[in-house]
Amino acid sequence: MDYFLIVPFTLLAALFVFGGLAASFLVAPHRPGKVKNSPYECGEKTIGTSWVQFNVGYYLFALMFLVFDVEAAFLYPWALVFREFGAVALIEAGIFILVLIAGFIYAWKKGALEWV
Amino acid sequence: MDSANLLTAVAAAEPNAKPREKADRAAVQVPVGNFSALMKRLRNDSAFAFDMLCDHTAIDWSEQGSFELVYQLYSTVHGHYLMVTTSVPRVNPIVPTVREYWRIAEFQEREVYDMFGVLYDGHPDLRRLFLEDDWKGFPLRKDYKDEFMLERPE
Amino acid sequence: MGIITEKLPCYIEPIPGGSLLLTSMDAVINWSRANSLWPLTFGTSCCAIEMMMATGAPRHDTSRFGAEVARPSPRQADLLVIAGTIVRRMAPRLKTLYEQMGEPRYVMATGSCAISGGPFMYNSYSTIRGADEIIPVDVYVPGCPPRAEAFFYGLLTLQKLIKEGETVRKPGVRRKPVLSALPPGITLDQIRAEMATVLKSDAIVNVEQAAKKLEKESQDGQCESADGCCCSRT
Amino acid sequence: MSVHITTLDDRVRLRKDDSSPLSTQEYFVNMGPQHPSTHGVLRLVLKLDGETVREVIPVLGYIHRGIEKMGEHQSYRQFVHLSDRLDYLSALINNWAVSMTIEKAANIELNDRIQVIRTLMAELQRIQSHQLWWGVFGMDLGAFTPFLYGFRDREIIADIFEETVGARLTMNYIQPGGLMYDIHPGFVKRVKAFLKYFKPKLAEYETLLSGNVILQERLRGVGRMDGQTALSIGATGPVLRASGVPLDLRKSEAYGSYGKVAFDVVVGKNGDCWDRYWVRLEEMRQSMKIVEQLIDNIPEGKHMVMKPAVKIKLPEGSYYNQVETARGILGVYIVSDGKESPYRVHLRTPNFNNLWAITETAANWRLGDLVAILSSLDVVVPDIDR
Repeated sequence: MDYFLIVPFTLLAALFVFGGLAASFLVAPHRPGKVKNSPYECGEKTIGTSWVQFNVGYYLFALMFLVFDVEAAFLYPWALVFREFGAVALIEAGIFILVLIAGFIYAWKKGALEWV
Repeated sequence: MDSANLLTAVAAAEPNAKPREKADRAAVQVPVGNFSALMKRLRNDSAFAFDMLCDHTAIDWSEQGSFELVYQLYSTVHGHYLMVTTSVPRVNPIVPTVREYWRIAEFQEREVYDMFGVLYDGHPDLRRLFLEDDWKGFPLRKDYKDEFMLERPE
Repeated sequence: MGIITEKLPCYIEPIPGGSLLLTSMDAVINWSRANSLWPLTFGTSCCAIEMMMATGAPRHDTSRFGAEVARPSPRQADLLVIAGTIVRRMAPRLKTLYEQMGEPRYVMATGSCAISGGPFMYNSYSTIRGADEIIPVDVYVPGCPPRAEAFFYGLLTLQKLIKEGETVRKPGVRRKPVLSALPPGITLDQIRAEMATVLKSDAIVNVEQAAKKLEKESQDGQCESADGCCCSRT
Repeated sequence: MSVHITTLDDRVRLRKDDSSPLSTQEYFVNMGPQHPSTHGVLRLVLKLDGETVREVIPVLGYIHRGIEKMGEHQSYRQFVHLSDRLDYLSALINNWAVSMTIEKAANIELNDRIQVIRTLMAELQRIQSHQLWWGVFGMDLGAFTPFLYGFRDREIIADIFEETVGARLTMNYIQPGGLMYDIHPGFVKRVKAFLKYFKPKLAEYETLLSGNVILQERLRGVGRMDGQTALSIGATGPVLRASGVPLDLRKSEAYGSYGKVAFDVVVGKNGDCWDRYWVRLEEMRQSMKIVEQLIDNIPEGKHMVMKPAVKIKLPEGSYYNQVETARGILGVYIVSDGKESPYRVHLRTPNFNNLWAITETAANWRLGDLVAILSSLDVVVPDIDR
């Protein structure tokens, strides 16, 4: 039953996010125009297209970040309760982190992190 | 060296370079024909070593019907100044560019083209510097008429 | 869609007490808009330095008036401060920037270049004589460059205009004439009359005569310098 | 050789040279007229490859007011106030440049008091200009605190100027034939108080920003420009001295009363952003040294050698004179035909040449480094467009 506190917490978060959006949706005047919708580039018209092939390094870097971000997210709940489970939980998390570090070293050696 | 023997040295280097009077420093006037040769010598000859083009601009002598192009040179080695001028007719003003001697000349020449309409032979990227590309006329000419410009009421 | 601002008023107004609800809603919305004007950093020449000193610098600071967050992009700004000269090549860009700002947007022309072309009014083939030839301007702050205090006075005038001039149905304050910003009890004709006399009497500003007049006043003790010390320019 | 006039559109066009379908393509981005880090309306068309800048094409004219055309319709005395609006961060030195050209042409003799006050004012304006540059340089590299420190100390000099000149930014103080007003009685006291206040503050600047490892990492070796390139694009002032060329008009021409004071020209070694940064900080110290030597013995005398109402007419001829402003050499070129207003006025502005250093040094650096290079050149845009 002590999980009940999550409900007001999510409600408050939702209110905070959607409240702002709703207020501007209700109050702000909405007058789209051709110039207003055109892309802003320091007051100038854009030159050429921006759909170009760019370096793959950006995508790999983002992917690496995603992996380790999710890893950190998994470790939070583990950190709260691993004291009750003793050594087993520790070894468990150790393996989890080691596997990820192996992946990291592989990516590093393959040059995913070399910047252009 | 001071301006006196600088003038004689330049006269020796370039026979038909006459000193330009009414100037506050050593000044030389050169016909357009051998203008580029003189500039090359002034830049590369170690006696002159003018490694800095301080300023390049043009004067519109509308009565005489000619543009006078003024180049202010300075040498950081010897520390002396020289003003080189050449004049071209107002109708079809073409002058050889001095871009390969001083890199800044490319942009100063673009400004003079933009303001006076002087064409530079051999300039890699000659276009207007300040005004829109489709601007009619050259503003700094004495006979430039523009209805947008407001005269000061006497 | 701004349901409250567009759709609702015509339903609420007829019912009794509806207009009271509308005006109180006006007051709340205008109060919130007036006190959080985010200026767009748009400095072209010398006034930009004075604007930087006014908005960001430690001595004069606009965060007291809620206008401290200077946004570089027009999408997040609602006050366009024109600080500097507008030339013919910049005019279309200025118009694009103005149109790319979200409604309700306000324009403050600071400096005599933005008001009337300033020192570049005559004999210049490329200076626009006044930014109001391109975009509608709400508040004019004279000066070359205007001091930071003049900028604050312009800001306060704009805030007063927003709070009293705007209704929900028709945003934008341009309808109310700027004269409402005049100090109470002074009308435009008084100003015109006084200007006419001043221009006629001392057409040529004589430096020595002005200095002597200033000296006479400081002898009578009416010196009102900023930091209190009695400054008499000898 | 032919004369071929191009336009911006075909200058800004991608050459089709993608050798293999896998190679990354380049694209154009406008670092346009309204941009927080261009300090004014300078538009740089950047040819980018991912995040790396391949080429920078500056596009100017967004603040071109035609000052040279206006100069032909104004008398000599009226032209001085236009020189404030060029490089408004060294307004007093610009006034001095125009006034000195006119005085040399009409050979007006000045007494010592005027020369010393002019030198004092010029050096204070140089310190003030470097303070603003230091503040905005920190802000461009992402540190907001230097902006506040720099402007806080800048206001003190603005008070000194306001008390004597009456204006904070556009001074119109140094006129041909002397000064508009004599210095205010409180001037010497305030300047001494400022010197005592600012010396430890400059050391504070060093610890706050120079010692910062991130800043060193972002500046050392970035945007390197050697002496020869700097000379060929005509860069002057701190940008040229940072590349190792010791050209300082205050030393070589010794105009005003620079001949009577001891100061040394600050020269950098390898012309990268760090040297340009370090040279300006050191120049602030030198300027303070000059002010210290001059502030105690300001000679007596009149502040105006010529009645202000006297019409100035220059004899026929062309006059060119250069002065060292905070950003480089400002040359004023006046061609007079004996009338009251000049036949032709041309201003050789320092920022015009310093700007083109960006095209020399910014290739193959990343976008963040481009901002650092541009800000280290300390470019004021109305000075370029005039």
